[in-house]
Amino acid sequence: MAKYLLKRVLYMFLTLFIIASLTFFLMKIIPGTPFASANKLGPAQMEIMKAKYGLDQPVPVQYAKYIGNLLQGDLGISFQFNNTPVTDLMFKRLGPSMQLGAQAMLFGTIVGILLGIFAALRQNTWVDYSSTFVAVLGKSIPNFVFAGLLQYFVGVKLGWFPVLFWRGFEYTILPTIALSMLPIAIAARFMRTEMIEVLGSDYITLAKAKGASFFEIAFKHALRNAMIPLVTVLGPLAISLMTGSLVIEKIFAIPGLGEQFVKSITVNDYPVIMGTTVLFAALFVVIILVVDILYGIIDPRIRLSGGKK
Amino acid sequence: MENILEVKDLNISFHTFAGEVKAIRGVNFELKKGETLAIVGESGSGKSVTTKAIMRLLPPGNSEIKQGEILFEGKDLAKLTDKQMQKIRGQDISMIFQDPMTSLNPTMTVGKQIMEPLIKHQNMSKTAARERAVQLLKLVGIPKPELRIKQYPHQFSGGMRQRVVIAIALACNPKVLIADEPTTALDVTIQAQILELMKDLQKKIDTSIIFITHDLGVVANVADRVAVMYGGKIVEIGTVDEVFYNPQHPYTWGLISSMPSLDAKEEELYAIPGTPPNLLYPPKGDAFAPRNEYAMQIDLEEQPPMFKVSDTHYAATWLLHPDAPKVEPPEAVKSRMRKFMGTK
Amino acid sequence: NSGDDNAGDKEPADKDDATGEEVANVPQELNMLDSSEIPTMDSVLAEGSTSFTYINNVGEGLYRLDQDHKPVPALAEGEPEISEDQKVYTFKLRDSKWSNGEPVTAHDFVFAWRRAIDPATASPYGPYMMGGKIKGAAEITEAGAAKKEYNVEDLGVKAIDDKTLEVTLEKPVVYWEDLFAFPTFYPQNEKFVTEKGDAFASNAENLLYNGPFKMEKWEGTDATEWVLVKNPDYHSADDVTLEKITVNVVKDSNSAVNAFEAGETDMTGLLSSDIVPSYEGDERMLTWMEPVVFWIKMNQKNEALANVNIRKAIAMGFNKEDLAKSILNNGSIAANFFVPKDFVTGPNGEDFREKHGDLIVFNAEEAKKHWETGLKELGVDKLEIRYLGGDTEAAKKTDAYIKNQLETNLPGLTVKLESVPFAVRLERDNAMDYDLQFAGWGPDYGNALSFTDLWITDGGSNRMGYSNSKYDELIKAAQGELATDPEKNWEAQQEAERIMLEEDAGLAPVYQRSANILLNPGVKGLAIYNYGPDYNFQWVKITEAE
Amino acid sequence: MADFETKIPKDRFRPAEIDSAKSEEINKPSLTFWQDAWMRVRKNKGALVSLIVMGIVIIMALVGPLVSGKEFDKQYVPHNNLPPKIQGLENISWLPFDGVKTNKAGKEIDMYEVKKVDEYYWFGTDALGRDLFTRVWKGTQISLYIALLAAVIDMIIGVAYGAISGYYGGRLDNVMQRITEILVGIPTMIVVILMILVLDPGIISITVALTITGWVGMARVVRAQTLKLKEQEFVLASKTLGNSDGKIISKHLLPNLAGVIIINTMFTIPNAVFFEAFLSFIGLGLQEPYASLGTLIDEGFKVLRLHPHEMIIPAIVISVIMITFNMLADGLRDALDPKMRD
Amino acid sequence: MENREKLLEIKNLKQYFNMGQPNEVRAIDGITFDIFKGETLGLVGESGCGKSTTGRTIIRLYEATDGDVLYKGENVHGKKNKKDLKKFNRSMQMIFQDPYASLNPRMKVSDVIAEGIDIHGLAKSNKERMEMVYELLETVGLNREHANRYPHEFSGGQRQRIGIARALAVQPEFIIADEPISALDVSIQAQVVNLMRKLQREKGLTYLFIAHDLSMVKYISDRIGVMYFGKLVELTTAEELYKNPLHPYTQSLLSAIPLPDPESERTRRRKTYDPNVHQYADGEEVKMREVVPGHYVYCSEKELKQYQQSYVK
Ligand SMILES: Nc1ncnc2c1ncn2[C@@H]1O[C@H](COP(=O)(O)OP(=O)(O)OP(=O)(O)O)[C@@H](O)[C@H]1O
Ligand SMILES: Nc1ncnc2c1ncn2[C@@H]1O[C@H](COP(=O)(O)OP(=O)(O)OP(=O)(O)O)[C@@H](O)[C@H]1O
Ligand SMILES: [Mg+2]
Ligand SMILES: [Mg+2]
Repeated sequence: MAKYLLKRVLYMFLTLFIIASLTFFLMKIIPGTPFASANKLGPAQMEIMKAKYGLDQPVPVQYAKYIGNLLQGDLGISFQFNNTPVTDLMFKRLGPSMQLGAQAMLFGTIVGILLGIFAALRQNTWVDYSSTFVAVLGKSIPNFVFAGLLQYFVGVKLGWFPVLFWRGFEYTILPTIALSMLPIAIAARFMRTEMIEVLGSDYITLAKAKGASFFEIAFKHALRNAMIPLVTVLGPLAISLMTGSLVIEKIFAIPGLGEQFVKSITVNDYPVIMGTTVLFAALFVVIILVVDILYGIIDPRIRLSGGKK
Repeated sequence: MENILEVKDLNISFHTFAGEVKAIRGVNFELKKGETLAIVGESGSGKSVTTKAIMRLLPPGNSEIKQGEILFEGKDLAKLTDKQMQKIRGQDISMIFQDPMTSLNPTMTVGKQIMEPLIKHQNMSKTAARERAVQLLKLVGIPKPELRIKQYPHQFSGGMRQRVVIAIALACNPKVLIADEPTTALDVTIQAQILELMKDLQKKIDTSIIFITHDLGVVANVADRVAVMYGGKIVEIGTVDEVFYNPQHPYTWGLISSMPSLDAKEEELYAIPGTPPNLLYPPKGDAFAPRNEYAMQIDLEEQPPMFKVSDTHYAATWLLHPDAPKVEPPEAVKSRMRKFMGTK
Repeated sequence: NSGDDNAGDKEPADKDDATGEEVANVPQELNMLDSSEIPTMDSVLAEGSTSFTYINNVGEGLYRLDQDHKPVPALAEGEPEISEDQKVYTFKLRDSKWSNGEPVTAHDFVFAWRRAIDPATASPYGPYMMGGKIKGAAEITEAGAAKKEYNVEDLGVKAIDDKTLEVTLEKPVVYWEDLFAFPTFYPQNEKFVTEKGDAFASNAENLLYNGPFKMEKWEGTDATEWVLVKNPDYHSADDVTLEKITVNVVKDSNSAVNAFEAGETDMTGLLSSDIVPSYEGDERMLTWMEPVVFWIKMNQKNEALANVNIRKAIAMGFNKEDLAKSILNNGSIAANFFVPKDFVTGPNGEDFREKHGDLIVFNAEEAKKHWETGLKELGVDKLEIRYLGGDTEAAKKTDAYIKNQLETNLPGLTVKLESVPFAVRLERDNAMDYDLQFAGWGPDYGNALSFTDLWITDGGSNRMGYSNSKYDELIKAAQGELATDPEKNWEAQQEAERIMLEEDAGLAPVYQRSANILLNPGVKGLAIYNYGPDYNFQWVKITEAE
Repeated sequence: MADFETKIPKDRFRPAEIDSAKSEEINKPSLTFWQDAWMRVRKNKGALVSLIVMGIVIIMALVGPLVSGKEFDKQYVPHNNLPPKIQGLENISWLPFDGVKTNKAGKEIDMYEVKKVDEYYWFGTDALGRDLFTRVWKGTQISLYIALLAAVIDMIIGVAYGAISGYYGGRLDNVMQRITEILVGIPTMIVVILMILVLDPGIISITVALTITGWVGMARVVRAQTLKLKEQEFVLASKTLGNSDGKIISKHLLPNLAGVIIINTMFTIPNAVFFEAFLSFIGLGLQEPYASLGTLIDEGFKVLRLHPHEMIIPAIVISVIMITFNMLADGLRDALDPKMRD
Repeated sequence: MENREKLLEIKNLKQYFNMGQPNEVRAIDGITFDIFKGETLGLVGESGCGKSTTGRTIIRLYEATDGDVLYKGENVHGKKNKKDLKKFNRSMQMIFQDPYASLNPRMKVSDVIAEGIDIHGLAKSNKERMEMVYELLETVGLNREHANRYPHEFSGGQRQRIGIARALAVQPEFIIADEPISALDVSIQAQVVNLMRKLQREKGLTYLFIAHDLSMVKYISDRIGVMYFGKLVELTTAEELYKNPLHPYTQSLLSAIPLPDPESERTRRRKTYDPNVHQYADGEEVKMREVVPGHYVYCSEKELKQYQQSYVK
């Protein structure tokens, strides 16, 4: 187990290193200037600015420096936010994004799982179709539309929840709902498929033969088994929710990473782009590891040392 | 002996994409207290469907009991509500399936799975149920049950899992135990152990067993009575001696003579030609007729009724009709019959 | 040059509106939204209007824009002493204090200005604002770029004593007052800055204030909420009524409107043009003309666009009125000029636009004629031209419209749209890698020169290869010898603009933008600026909304 | 049990003539795998309706832009932002096709009268006065095109990658798995945005971006399936006959992967459509004057309160596409599921 | 018996999976036996003892970890070049256990059967190819009409016969049948077994017949090998094995088979096998030894003596 974990962690670092390197070189191909006032600066001033951020040096030198700094946990300083270290920027913003992502994930998967279960239990009936409909609707209508509608109707018109900002739990409700449309859709779809499969398995028949009731079958026996494949998608999904909430963050004025990240891309704020990429990638590999461990918890057949089945 | 279970004129159909599959076409039998009834027959002949119907485990969407009654202690199971049926399942009637590898929930400890029916049906407390589970595991011969109870199915070998399944089935001392090919997936040595175990347990708790199998050897080993199914019907039913030593139905003949015996010297094995009937288009007459070398014109036109051979022995073949020509069964069968006559 | 007050017509908040009593029982607190974080509060590094706005509200320089947008002496005690050749300015400083109690001295100016020009600081606006204006600035930048020795002490700024500052210019500058009012030229306390080192200006605690407000809460550049409170040590603190300003960042215009509707804020950031029509006629919406002009730059290094007829055809070939009225529909007006309307007024008191109103107007027929002539001159019958546009929704719509117009009105023309992010457009502008480019310009000081000097041959911001010696002469004169002759200077610039547009069609102006915000009618006295900072809150009074 | 009340004629007990060749007869009609699957799909109401609706949407995408008689990029600014109006339906008051718009004060105004328009714009017009009916179907075309193109490339790369990785196994598999891990490790958003920045925005770069990461899911599924399949006895049989790896992959593995591939593709398609819409929102989508459903929704959303039709119509179309693809995928999965065979 | 032609010699064959990893499996661990031309060698043993692995390693589906497989004196596992391989592939074929998994569901029966014909270019024209397919179908008791159907339309027994036809298509001399009847109905098993025996008679085939159903194995085999945990523990003629099982494992195996005879079942006594009975000392050489001519048992020198004594009785 310890050996396995060590190996995994080593792989994680390798992955991160490759990702960091890839992003670095991609950054170098991206067109565009990182300087917001570039149309006002003369060539001499441009030189000075480049020198300050080390952009005047040959790419291999920049790369070596970047990797060197990265190893020390230094991600450089932002262009758009003058003189602010990228690490500061990121870690202050990470909290709301993570919270929002986690809440949406939790809410979304629970609702989605329930939808999926009912669809599976009532396969090819109106229950199934309407669950599919809801799930797909969640996926087909972009979440900014949901967010906008929620904000206007529930926030402004009905006044049930705060319209925007991030100042406490009640402020998180609307954005969470808006963001959870995707996990609802995914969880519901997945759950339906898996449930149908699990419900057809021998041990469910045996459970029925034992006299288990409808709900015991669905929730005690089938749910956990059907969850196993879902767990694999939940990891990456969680990441994409935490990183992909930019639209929601923008609409609800939430000080999160996603919005800042997209901004940094549009203004070529290289250090922030790279820092965020590395952070996301790190989160990702960690979550994948967590998922694998979770896997073992949910599915006792899978032992970490043995990999999957 | 009293009948604990009676199946009367059971007809079951499946509605599939291709059409209506008439899987069970008039099955009658009764199960007496404490006896073991073996059901043998070709794959697809309706053995599992019959027993699933008893348990009401047929897929709800596309199956239909067209006709017939399933009387358990006089109650028609087919007419019970889901709630009432849940009470009977696991409590009065329990079931063991063919594949021990897939019939346990992989994400639940073995102990929990055994305790579940105890808590549900016998209102046991958790600790009492756990104790009983340990006892049960011991009963089915699993060493160190206190430890094993906390483990997951994948930590058990196939034979041990089947023992667990048996333990679950026996948890509430059911009146009827249905075993659907409980040893087919197991090795002969383990099969032998499981068969012994079941016989032992039956003696202890005096349940009636319906035992489904393909294997005539297993039938010979466990059964008191045998029902032979073909094409959704029981074609022959009788005590184990009657069916083995005095079979009447040509299908039973085929079945028996296609098994090489260990001591007999090798000649060409008797093979039943052709393939089983497709129950989407059930034949008008005797379903076995197309494969029956003794088939008569009437076999193609009319289904044979059950002819009585003895009080306990019936067979559905026109050959038993007094007007039918007498035919010689295959040599393998004849030698058995001779032996049978000799012992009598 | 007097600050325009176009906002005045519509502005519900006239400075005299609020009487003392009305104000008395209303909390003097303003809740407002801004559309971006403050990238920096370091006046030396600041380069955007958000930074300038808050730096201006918590700091002060020699001059300061007043309520009428006019630079007036602030830290400078009265008008400076100006040398004969209009190059040396000697300022006397008034008594004032930093928020840590230390006095603001002439050294603080010297320190800040040197810091701003120092290549090691790599300030974007320092060299941009000083180069060619403050003596020695350009040389320091050149040397810095070439990695040669330089000395920031060569910059033409000197503290004669604690209270006297001497500034030497490279050449006379007409708009010097604007210059000294600009936040880049604000003072900084040397001791404080060096002490804080990298931490300087990183949050509210690491800043010193000498303006009407000080920051009570600002956690740093990425903060999305900050609070300004009245600065009791400000020299004119008695004139400041507002006690507290709370700002929240909301980037989505729709969301800002929702927040306003829900009563969560008194003032939104700029509204996106899609929203404006739904508030038409609503008194809560404040609309004003910005001196921001959008135009199509035509790269005259391109063979076809080097042809004046082709350029004229393009400049006249699209219906700007429809664009402004029906598509933008937010108060923006069609631009037939490049020096905006309502921006500067001449010595005679008339607007710059008064003399040659429309220089190049939409005329499909004319355009087609020019087009055909141009094509003949080029010896081709069709042309494909790239069109570098923005990637925002509004830009895309405008670009699509212009493309369609041009292709409809100029047969044989194919416009290939390239929508790219701003950063990419800047780079391609720099490299002159475009044929047509949709771009806009806003001024940094209140003189027409901030537009006219763009197009001198090889000018830093020209970047479209426009060159006309007559134009150059006129502008050079306006910048140089005519600096002291407002009349001639004015005429020279007007003439230059005429030549550039009417004769050369060097540029295809599209529209002049209007700005819209939602403002609680109870908020009076908000000063809106056209360049540098966006707003000044020092005269704001909150009255009971009716 | 048996009673012999009715006498049975003797001749009926003569031996039957049974054609021994018939004993092996199959009395089912001969159905190929696909015919069989199609039968199952046909029985699934949801899938069938989806298939029909999808057909209609595809047909509309193809002929829609032609039947309106208007160009998708033809601008006529005086007619901008008109609500929908359809001949015949205009008089049915509860249908929103009468060209009437409710203004802020709650008053209903016939915009066609106000702007003096005689034409009918079935779905109304946009800010530039372009006909939305044409644009919506043109957008559907482009959305479907993007989806299909992405799906095809996804299928090719994903299938090849997964099949090779799974079939050869061992070290190659290990390396290939690591590569996908890295690809997945970079958040999709980043990859896509970077790709779009490196290339030029537009259909091609969206497609390329989508395919860079989109196929990983497919590769995974195909690999897992290949791992299973390659142990199947028919593959072993082919090996013992001396078949080459290439032949085995193409003749034995791929045909048997077809089901999973199709199902997975069905799910890829709505993902691609959605992703394209998302890109539009963050400003990386299509170039004007082209529109996809994503860009239309995005544009429409901005003016939702003023001109709701500009968003609602494309949103309905995109939802219909997504729902039909998903339902069809469900149906296909059920139909192609080997466990469902009788 | 000794002078019969050896078709196949398996010498100290080993097959380890996941070598060097914690989950290493020694699926076969040094087995040695010969297969004579024209005979049927049965291989029995409990599930997982390595029967399939043996068959698959012989036919090169797995690369042997160690040991040799000599086919007509030529080492099968050394073969490298394509031509030799093809020749080998034609001479040795396999019939599989699962009639459902062994036929590609997406191929027509004719293509399934003709696969070998195509690979080895045995037919000159399409017509000839189809003729060959029809002939093969008839050989296995099916008819021409079946050629155009898909596997899923057939019953298990029919499918298994299609599998046999496929193997026969390349006219092999040696066929490995890996539990060819275990998945079939009792009534169908006889069809297949009879067919296999008929083919053996007609074509002089040699079989390695793997099964766990001992009654059928005895019926079809000339000699039988008993495997236990990757090792061959006993090898002798079918008759001999049933009459005189020597190895305790063989005895336990035989005692566990239920016979279709209620009378004998009532009286049957089962023996259990405990590997500890051997009590091999350290360094004691345990290997296949010939107890009586043609009867080999895996044992130590000491046990050999015991076996020989018990045999004499
Ligand atoms: N869910 C179902 N849907 C459709 N047909 C079914 C279903 N279950 C069983 N059948 C059909 O019912 C018939 C009887 O099946 P059953 O499972 O009882 O056979 P069996 O005798 O148990 O065979 P085996 O020995 O293979 O288990 C078969 O023809 C089968 O195809
Ligand atoms: N590809 C493989 N990788 C790892 N282990 C394997 C592999 N194939 C077989 N084994 C292991 O080798 C051992 C022998 O397997 P094999 O399939 O030869 O047994 P068998 O005697 O044929 O059993 P059965 O009667 O169940 O078919 C088993 O423990 C099995 O788990
Ligand atoms: Mg069954
Ligand atoms: Mg095997």
